[in-house]
This record gives sequence, structure tokens and C-alpha cells, in this order.
Amino acid sequence: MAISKVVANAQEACAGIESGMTLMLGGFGLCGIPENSIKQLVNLGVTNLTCISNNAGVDDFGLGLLLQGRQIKKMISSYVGENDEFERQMLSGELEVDLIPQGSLAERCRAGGAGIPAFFTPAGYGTEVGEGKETRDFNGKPHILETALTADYAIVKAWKGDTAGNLIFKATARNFNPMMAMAGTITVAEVEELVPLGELNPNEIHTPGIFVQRIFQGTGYEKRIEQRTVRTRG
Amino acid sequence: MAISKVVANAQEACAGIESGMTLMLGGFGLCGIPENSIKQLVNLGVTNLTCISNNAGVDDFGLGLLLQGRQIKKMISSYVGENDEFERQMLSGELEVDLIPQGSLAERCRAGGAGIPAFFTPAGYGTEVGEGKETRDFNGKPHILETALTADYAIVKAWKGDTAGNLIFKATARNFNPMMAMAGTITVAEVEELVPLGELNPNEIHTPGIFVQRIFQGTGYEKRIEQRTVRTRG
Amino acid sequence: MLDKNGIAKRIAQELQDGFYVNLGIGIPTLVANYIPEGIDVEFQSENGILGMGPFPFEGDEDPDLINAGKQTITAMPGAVYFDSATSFAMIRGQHVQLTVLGAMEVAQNGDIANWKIPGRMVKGMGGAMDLVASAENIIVAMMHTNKRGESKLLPACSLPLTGVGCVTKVVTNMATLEIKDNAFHLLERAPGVTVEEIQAATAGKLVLPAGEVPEMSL
Amino acid sequence: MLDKNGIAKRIAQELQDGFYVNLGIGIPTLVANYIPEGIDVEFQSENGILGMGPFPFEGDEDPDLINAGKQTITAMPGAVYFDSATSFAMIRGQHVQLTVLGAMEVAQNGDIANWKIPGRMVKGMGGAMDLVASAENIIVAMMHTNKRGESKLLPACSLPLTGVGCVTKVVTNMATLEIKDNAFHLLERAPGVTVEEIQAATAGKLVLPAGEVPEMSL
Repeated sequence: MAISKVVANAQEACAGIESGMTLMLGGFGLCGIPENSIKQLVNLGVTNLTCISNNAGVDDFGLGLLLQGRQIKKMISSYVGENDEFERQMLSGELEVDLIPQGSLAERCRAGGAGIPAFFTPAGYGTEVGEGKETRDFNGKPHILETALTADYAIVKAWKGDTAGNLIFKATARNFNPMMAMAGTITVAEVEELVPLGELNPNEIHTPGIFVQRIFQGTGYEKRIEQRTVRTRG
Repeated sequence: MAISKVVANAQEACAGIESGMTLMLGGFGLCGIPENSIKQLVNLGVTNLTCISNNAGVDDFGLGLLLQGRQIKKMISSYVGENDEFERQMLSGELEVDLIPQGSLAERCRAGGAGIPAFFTPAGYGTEVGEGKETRDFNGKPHILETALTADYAIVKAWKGDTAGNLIFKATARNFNPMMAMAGTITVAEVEELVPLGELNPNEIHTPGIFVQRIFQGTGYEKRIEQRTVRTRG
Repeated sequence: MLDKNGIAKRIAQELQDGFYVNLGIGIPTLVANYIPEGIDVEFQSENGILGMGPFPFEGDEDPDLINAGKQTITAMPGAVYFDSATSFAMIRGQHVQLTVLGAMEVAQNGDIANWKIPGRMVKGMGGAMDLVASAENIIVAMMHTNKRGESKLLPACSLPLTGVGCVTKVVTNMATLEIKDNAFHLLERAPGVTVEEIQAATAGKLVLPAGEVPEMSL
Repeated sequence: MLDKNGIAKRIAQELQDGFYVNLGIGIPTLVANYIPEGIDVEFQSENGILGMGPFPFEGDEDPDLINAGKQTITAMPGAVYFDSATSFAMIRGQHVQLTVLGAMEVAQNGDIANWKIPGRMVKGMGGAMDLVASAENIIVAMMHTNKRGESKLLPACSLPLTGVGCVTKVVTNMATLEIKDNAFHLLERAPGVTVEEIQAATAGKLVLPAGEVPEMSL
């Protein structure tokens, strides 16, 4: 019998999250973010968090909610351009920020989950990102050594999941979620639809359940669109 | 319009493969091996090949066919226990062999395809595999530096593929195929079923077509089973 | 003098059959509107799609289907979705043949700065550092001068760098320039722009061709 | 004295609810037949399946569905397939809670040799080096002595190593032993085996408990 990872809700899923912890949160912009769990983090009122997430949400949604409540001490992200409160806290020095090239962020999370403590990448060589990091040439091209990232809790959002924690993501809502799922000491997955064991095709699963410790079906997904861009019908 | 990668057959797909080249060949044992392309390599009669493949086939199937014809100069593999001719050529010194831990082999292929020139892994530390390699402690644990692998041609086998080179593998026939597909200067994919553009669900594709340069529908798959193990009906 | 669409149209001439292309936010995004006839290219967006299509019709927006600029998009037949690690495996592994990016500054040695104005603008580099460090064919699409009329083609970048020695070509509202041998080599003038105007607007070392400077044909 | 199935049965007692388990080729594979009641475990096979089930009924074999020993298998409900890089991400990233392996030699410091006999047997390490370098909980399942009657529990391995200082427990046909402080600590005797017999068959440093050595309960 497969190992069950099911918990009742965001409250149970986020049990044990404490102030000062390091969290990974999946999503790209507001796409594929764990909405239910973020609300629960607001409810918990935990502070001094280090959050690893590609973006920081917008002022009133996503990780912006945690920024409003001053719950985040440090952000590790690649792009934070859509959040005025973020920029204000960062420029005023209230918020520590570690900006990382997007590909290095993704690969560092994967490395953390895959037991690869460090790897070489060309990204960031010769820039602020490379300062203080080991440099080495491979095939005549300079690279820098980047180290793995892990988290006390990784919180991800999937489209479908089964009771064993197997996850399937939808379209570009996949983004950082699979790598972060690998890198959490405890990985929480919230899904739009929780299905019984055996309902997912084992060939089509993106994140194997071995990486997931807790899973629940979320409610009331808002799925806010940041840049609604359309064309007119001809 | 998506970029078409379709060629007619193994002959066209293997055009340009020359003696002395480095090839990657997908598969685990005889499971998920590019049967049509291997036969074409026999027909081409190319020699002095360096073959990167987890196994070396059996005496009369898979890469064993190339060994029989003395077409391989060097094998880079993790396990070669099922092939007497391999062992004979290796022990007699006719065949160069580089044995690599299976996880390092998989990761080195992925790294080659992903532009990661080197990474640290604990596998092989303190063994012959680690000899002469850079060692470094991370979190108090020793690791060795492993470098990326690439190939002139990577030859993989998938279950379904579309004209854009997108691939879906079946069950455990996936194995090394996706990473090798990433690491070939030219990647050849043979598939059991070649389908029109748009027929594969973009959420279910294992290998994006960007990694594949040539695709064709193979014929006459034998899919030999190495260890037929069954239980009796109760 | 070109407008943004004109720059995009000129860059679209760089597309070749079979190219996988990554288009940055802003002017680069517009390049997709000008794919030459008879050419098959596929657009990669680093948030996880290959085979990106045009914006959806109103009412067809899917919040789970966006591009790297967070805009709602569609998927073409043959499209594929993937995670961020795989996406940058494509980029870092040089499987993408052409990268088009905006920039705040480009230097005559190919350095590019486009992610940070110290003490003022701190948006982050997103995927730009991976793109410029990896791609072999990087075209910058930008205005030749900034809002204060100052040249963006410089002897050296003054802003924090995004990448070093990586830009191969620059297309601006005024000109097409190739970067090599530590200089901007003028290839084409935009319609109605004189060589003298380009010289005046280029702070970095500008090399003129032996003969006439042709006007872009758009 | 235990047979192979007995060894497997004893090791199955080490399974805990919620464990992901990797079973090596040979005796370890048999462990799956003795999962204790009321315990949910999942078996990972490094060629790319989690949720491995029993062998198929005759006629149901699928050549595309095998385990790391190249045997035809089945998949349990909730199973998942993945590529080799992901498989070893699970292993190297310590997401697998228990690894059971065969061995040719085990040393009192936890070193293991199981992949090569120089000049004679050259099969390769397969996934064993990744497994032993990564797992925190490694049990070796093997006969206490080799075919020539020589101890396989040694002061130091004589064969090329697979991993260093990694084995935590050994279950043989004669005994259960824990490895710590550079010694084999005798935990249990196999039914009908005396401490003296175990002492005689163990070349490495053997530490006996203060009191009686309990017999395994199987």
C-alpha cells in the first residue's frame, strides 16, 4: 500500500512552521503559487522568515501579504519588480534581499533536493552575483561555483495530486514547484484536486510522491492574473 | 509553425555518424534501447566508437552487436554484467572501459545537456572512482567533482513522439533516454509511434523537442526481455 | 528613426528557419509579430513553455498559462510545458539559438547592464544573467539613447553588469551595429537617420564600414 | 542458520511505516515478500520506478516495465515512473529511508566492497556507489562467509571499495550485527547458531553484548 500523505487543510499542512525558519514557495509571479498555505502563514503570524521564491508577489496578493505584515526577514528571489512594498522595504534596509539569476535559483533548488552540494554555472560571472564566489574555466569559458539551497519547509501548488503525494502541474504553473518540492525537509503540497490512489497515470506524474510529506486539497483559488493581455477577435 | 525534425528512417537519422565519434545510447539493460539505430550502426560499419550507455547489451542484442563487430573502442557505463563478450574484451585489454556510478552517469549526461560543466557528488568518494578527482567537504561530508558528458550523437528511444521532436517514454523504458537526449550535439530519437503535431498533450511530454534534431518511427521492435520473472496465478 | 515595432521588425530578419528563440520583456516580445514568411521558429519563454503562441482572445485567458512577462498567452500545436530547471537547462545548455533582450547600457566590448540602478531600481535580473552568460547569439533591442538623451552605447557600462562580453549585435531606433574587436561596427542606418546622427548618439567606439552605410530594408 | 529467505525475513523487521526502500539485487529483493502487517512502505528501483509491485502473472510481462535487476515487474496503485537523473536525485538527496544491499566484503569500519574482483569479475558498480555514498541507513544482506568458508566480515576490505564507512547493519545467515566504533556489535544470533560459531566466522573485531545474545525472532 502506498504511503499516505493526506492532511485535512492548510492549517494541518503548515503545522510546525515557526518564526525564523527558511521556506521555499513555488510559483512564477502569481502563477502556480500556494494560495491557501500563504494565507495560513499570515494566520500563523510567524515572523523572521527567510523566503526562497522566484518573485515576491504583488502588494496585496501572494508573498506580498507576508511582506505587508513584516513577516519576512530575508527574500531569496530572481525578480521582484511587481511589488512596491518589497522595493520600499529593500531600499530602506528593513528587508534583506539576495537576488539570484533565475536559472541558478532553479538549479540550486534542484541541487538541494538531489544531494548535489555545489555546481558550476556561467551565469553571473563578472557581475555582482559572482563576487566572492569561486571561479573556474571550463572549455575556455569562466564559470562560478553555486551551492545548493534547501528549506525547512517547501510549499508548492499543483493541479492534481493523489494520496501518495504524486503531483501533476498545469501548463506554466509548474515553474519552480517541482524543484522546490525536492528541496524541503518537509514538503507541503496543496492541490486543486486530490484524487484517489491509482487515478493518476504513473507516466504523467511530474513530482513523485517521495518528495512530498503532506498534501491537501486547497479551496477558493483566486488565481489572479498579473498582466491580462488579449488580442481582439478578427 | 513548430520546427519539423522528421526523417524517414534509421539510415537518414544516423547520417553523419563516423568512426571515432562519441555516441550516447539510451536504455537500461535491453529496456528502452534504440534498436533500429543500433542495427544501422552495425550496417554503417563505423569503428573506434566511444559509447556512453548504462549497459553494454547482451552478446547478441543491443550494444552487444557492436561489440561483436569490434566497432567499439571505449565504453562508458555503470554495469556490464550481462555480456560475456564485453568482459572478455575488457579483461584482454581490447576494449577501454570507464565504469561510472549509475547516478553520476545520469547526472553527468544531464549536466552536459544543461550547461553545467561540473558538480560535486558523494558517490565514489574513497573508491577507485574518486582517484585523481578533486575532493571537497560539504556539510562535513566528502564529495568528488564530476564533469559533464556530451556526445557527437545521442541516440534515444521513446514510445511516442511528434514531428517537433517532443517525446513521451513508457514506464521504466524512460531511464537514461531523457538526459542523453539533452546531451547530444545531434540527438536522434526513434519512436514506436510518430504522431502529428498537436496530438501529444503539452503537459505530458517528457523530452521537449528542442533537445531532438532528428526523429523517425522505428520498425520491428523486438523488445527482448532479459530476466523474464513471473509468479504463478493463485 | 524607428519606433519599437520597427526595431522588432528589423530583428525579425535575424530569425532563421529552425531557430528556437527567447524573447525578453518589452521590445523583444514584439519580434514574434514579424516572423518572415516560410520560416519555422519556436519561442521559448523561460517560465516554462516552448511553442508560445499569440495572446489569447478576450475571455480565453488562462491564469495558468503565462509568459516570462507574466502576460497571458496561448500555446501553439506542438507546444510543451516544463519546469524552471529544465527551462534553464535549455538556455544554459545552448539549445536556444537566438536571444533578444532589452538593455539599459551596452558596452563596446559586449558587456550588458539591464537589471539594476543602485539605490533606485531593484527589480532583479530574472533570467537575464543566465541568458546572456549562455547564449552565443545575443541581440540587444533598445533605444539608442536614454530619456535624458544620453547614449546607451558606451565605452564601458556604468551600471552593474548583467553579463560580460556577450552581446553580438545591437538594433536600436537609429542603427544596426555589430560588436567585435572592442567596438560597435555600424552595419545599417535606420530610415532617415544619418551616419553623423548615429556618431553623435554613440558614446562608445564606433567603426564605420569602408563604403556607404546601407539603410535598413524593412 | 538462516537461508536467503530467512535473511530477508529478518531484514523486513527493519521496515518502518512510511519508509521508501531501495532493495538491491539478490537476497535484498526477497525482503519485499515479508513486509510486516499494518506497515506501508514503497519500493524504489533505481532504473525509474517508485511503487514497485510483485512479479507479473505469466503472460502479463511488459518488456518496458522492469526493475534494476532487469526482471519483469508490476506497478502498484500510486506508482510513478521517472528518469535516471530523478531516480538518483531521490537516492543522493536522501529521500530513500532504507537501502538493502548485498556485499562481497564488509569491514568493521563500515566500508563495503561489492562491485569488482580485479582481473576476474568486472561487472561494474551500477547504482551501488550512489546508494552507499548517500543513504544514512544501509543494511547489508549476505552470507557470513564466502564459498571457500572465509569470513566476509573483515578488519578491512581486501577488494576495491564501493563506499567508505557507510554500512550501519549487517544481517547474515548467522547473525545480526551493528557497525559502530570500528567494530561489529553482535545483536542477535540466527536460530541454532552459537556465539562461538559467529566468533569463529567473523574475522573483523566482534563486540559481544554484556549479557545473553538473543536469538532472532522470525
